[in-house]
Amino acid sequence: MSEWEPKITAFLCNWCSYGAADLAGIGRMQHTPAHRVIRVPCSGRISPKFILAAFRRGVDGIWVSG
Amino acid sequence: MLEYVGKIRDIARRLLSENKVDVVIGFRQGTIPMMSEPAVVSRPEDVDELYWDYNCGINLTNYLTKRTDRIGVVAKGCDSRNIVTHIVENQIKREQLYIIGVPCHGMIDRSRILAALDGQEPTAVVVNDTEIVVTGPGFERKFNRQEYLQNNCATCIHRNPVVYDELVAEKVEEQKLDDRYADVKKIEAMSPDEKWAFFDKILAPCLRCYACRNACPLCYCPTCFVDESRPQWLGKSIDPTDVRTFHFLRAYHCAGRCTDCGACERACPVNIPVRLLTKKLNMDVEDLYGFEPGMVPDVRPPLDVYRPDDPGGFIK
Amino acid sequence: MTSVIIAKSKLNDFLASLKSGYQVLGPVRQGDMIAFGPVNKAEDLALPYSNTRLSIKSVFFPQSERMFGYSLDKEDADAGIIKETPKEYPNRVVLGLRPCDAKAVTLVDVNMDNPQFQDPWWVKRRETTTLIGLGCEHPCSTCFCTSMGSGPFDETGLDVLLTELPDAYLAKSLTPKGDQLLKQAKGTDAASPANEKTAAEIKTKAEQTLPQLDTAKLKDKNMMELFNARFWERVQFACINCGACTFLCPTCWCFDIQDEVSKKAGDRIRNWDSCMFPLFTLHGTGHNPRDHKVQRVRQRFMHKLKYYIDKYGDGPACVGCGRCVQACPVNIDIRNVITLMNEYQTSAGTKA
Amino acid sequence: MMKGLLEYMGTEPGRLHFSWISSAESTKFVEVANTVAEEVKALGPAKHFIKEKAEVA
Repeated sequence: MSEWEPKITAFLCNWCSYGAADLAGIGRMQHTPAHRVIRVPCSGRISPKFILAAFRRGVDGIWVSG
Repeated sequence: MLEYVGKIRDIARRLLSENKVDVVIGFRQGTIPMMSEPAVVSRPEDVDELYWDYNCGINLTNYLTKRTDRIGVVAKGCDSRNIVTHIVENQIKREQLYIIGVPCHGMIDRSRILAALDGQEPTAVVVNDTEIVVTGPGFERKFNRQEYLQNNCATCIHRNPVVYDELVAEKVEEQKLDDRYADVKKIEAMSPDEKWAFFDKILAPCLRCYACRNACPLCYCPTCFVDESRPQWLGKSIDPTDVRTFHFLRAYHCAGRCTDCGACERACPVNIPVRLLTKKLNMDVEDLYGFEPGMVPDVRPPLDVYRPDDPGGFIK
Repeated sequence: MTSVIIAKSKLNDFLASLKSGYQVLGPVRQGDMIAFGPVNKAEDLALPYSNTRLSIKSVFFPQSERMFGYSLDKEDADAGIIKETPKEYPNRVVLGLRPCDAKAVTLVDVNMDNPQFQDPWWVKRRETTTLIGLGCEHPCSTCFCTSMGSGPFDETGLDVLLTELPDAYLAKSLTPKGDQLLKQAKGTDAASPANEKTAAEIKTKAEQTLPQLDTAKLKDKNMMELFNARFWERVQFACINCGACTFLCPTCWCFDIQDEVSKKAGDRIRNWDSCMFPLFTLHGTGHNPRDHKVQRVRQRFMHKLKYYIDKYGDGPACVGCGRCVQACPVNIDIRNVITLMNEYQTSAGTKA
Repeated sequence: MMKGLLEYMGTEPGRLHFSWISSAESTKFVEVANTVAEEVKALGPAKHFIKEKAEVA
């Protein structure tokens, strides 16, 4: 690995951002591979505990998207 | 505040003998200086157990949760605000309560006085209008009362109960303060690394005894997140990351609900200023939502409702 | 057993000679508390002091301790095999602990080191640690050690007892371990009968300042009737079920064992636990035999003041250090509970 | 609020991001994904709040 790449946990809403990610894929758009996506039924499902749990396991960043 | 004692006992006696309430919850005089014990009285002949002084910093709302009887409760400003929070959160019904309101002069800070005494042991503590007179074997020390109030009392702007059925005395004048959040802002001005180191230092003595959590009237969940095992969110050792996770989430669960009653800080056996965390959230709730918890019984707390004008600056 | 004098001016010589053979721990200042920490010179000691906030037990039984470790890495030949975590047991001296703490250690020995079970870490730490107690000339107002079978100059559990004289410490060795330590130590002079006399006077005077609680009747109470006594309702009301009392208590020994896995390695860790927590007795089925606060509060007092006495014919499992009285956020005072229990009328007969 | 407290306790701003993207906004998704990654990358690896082997005796 030449350059350090961050690990980012992305909590994506099934109906919004996850759909957008899907559409981006269909459209063959290029974007960063840094995100590890976790699909949630709604971004309202996110509890502060999830965010801390992710940080505690050593991710470099977290992205919550509705 | 000693003059309140007679009045509190009179009211309690009347309520119990007229069968207006089943029990009265108040304080009993402590067995050591600068302490008092929450107490429940159910017979008119026992009301002389009730007491009130400058050491009643524990929040009595904590003892109301999910009770089903009719209760007379002695409440200072912060207690009354937590009673409101309890009513909003359906932990108690207003009709069950007869609130004996106590206009409060602020509680004295036992831990700071003990620290200032540096190992000398007080045997008697008398508080007058301006001074706290501490005596012990071979010494007498005087402390300025205002300076040695609990920090939350020194920055309190709701000393009078916000709900009550009866007051034990005339309302006291509320404090006018320039900046209640000076300590929080001092921390905010630090760099991330400094902040991290600062909190590492203040959380280092934590024993995970959960006195801060259990003294808090807001913490009534049947199972706390620290006790959950599927999944287990954090370890149970005194590993610094686990300790920090606990304190972070404990504070966060109080966001928009905390009345800064100071019971958590008072309860801590190792003097951790845990209020620095909840106070930051209080400040943010005030800034972002213009909300003060426990003031009005029919308004849901801001993190409990969605409004179109909620601040959304943090969303991309 | 020998007695020697350590002049306060020679305390540093004494310490220096101890340090050549031992790690020296003692009461040192940590923030606004006093705790057991490393002592390098006499000035490090937070003297005079009343007592440490936390008891001596963490010196033998740390709040969190790694017991075993294991690897979960499939490549590792030892994967899945649990191994004892190696530990060091240097020779240590605890200088200046209070006699009540030393007495408490002997009460915990009953659980940690008995013919049936020996806790290896406790036993090894006990073997390699020498306890030099410092008698209490001025006991605290919350102390009640003489009522609990201990005292401000109690010798139980100690290897050496120090008595503070005006410009020196009288050191009396109580065990072969203590004898050996004093023989090798520097900065000591022979004690005179006059010194011993002064020390005895100080001891008597200190003992007289302490209150006397009657505990004699606890032994003969009917356990079930005491268990069902109505006063528990009143005692428990204020309790918020935090663990402050149990964590500060020198005789509370309960612990919980947890596995913590991080990436491909795991640890089995034991942590102090408290009978005040609902989780302490929660079963896997979801049933909790001590589901209510009153049961947990009663357990703490009954264990210390009744079950221990009945089971071991000794005790009570309290040394009267007064820490829980000082630290309880809601002022539940064990002294009052002792009196309530002792005075409670039960029918005759010892055990239920 | 949560971001506020995390930053107050010493986590760098820029580790936690929130956004709102409709399922039709694939371009916005790509944009935000890249910005988030860049910001986190600029901060370097996370130092805090990571639970490794417990730091106990």
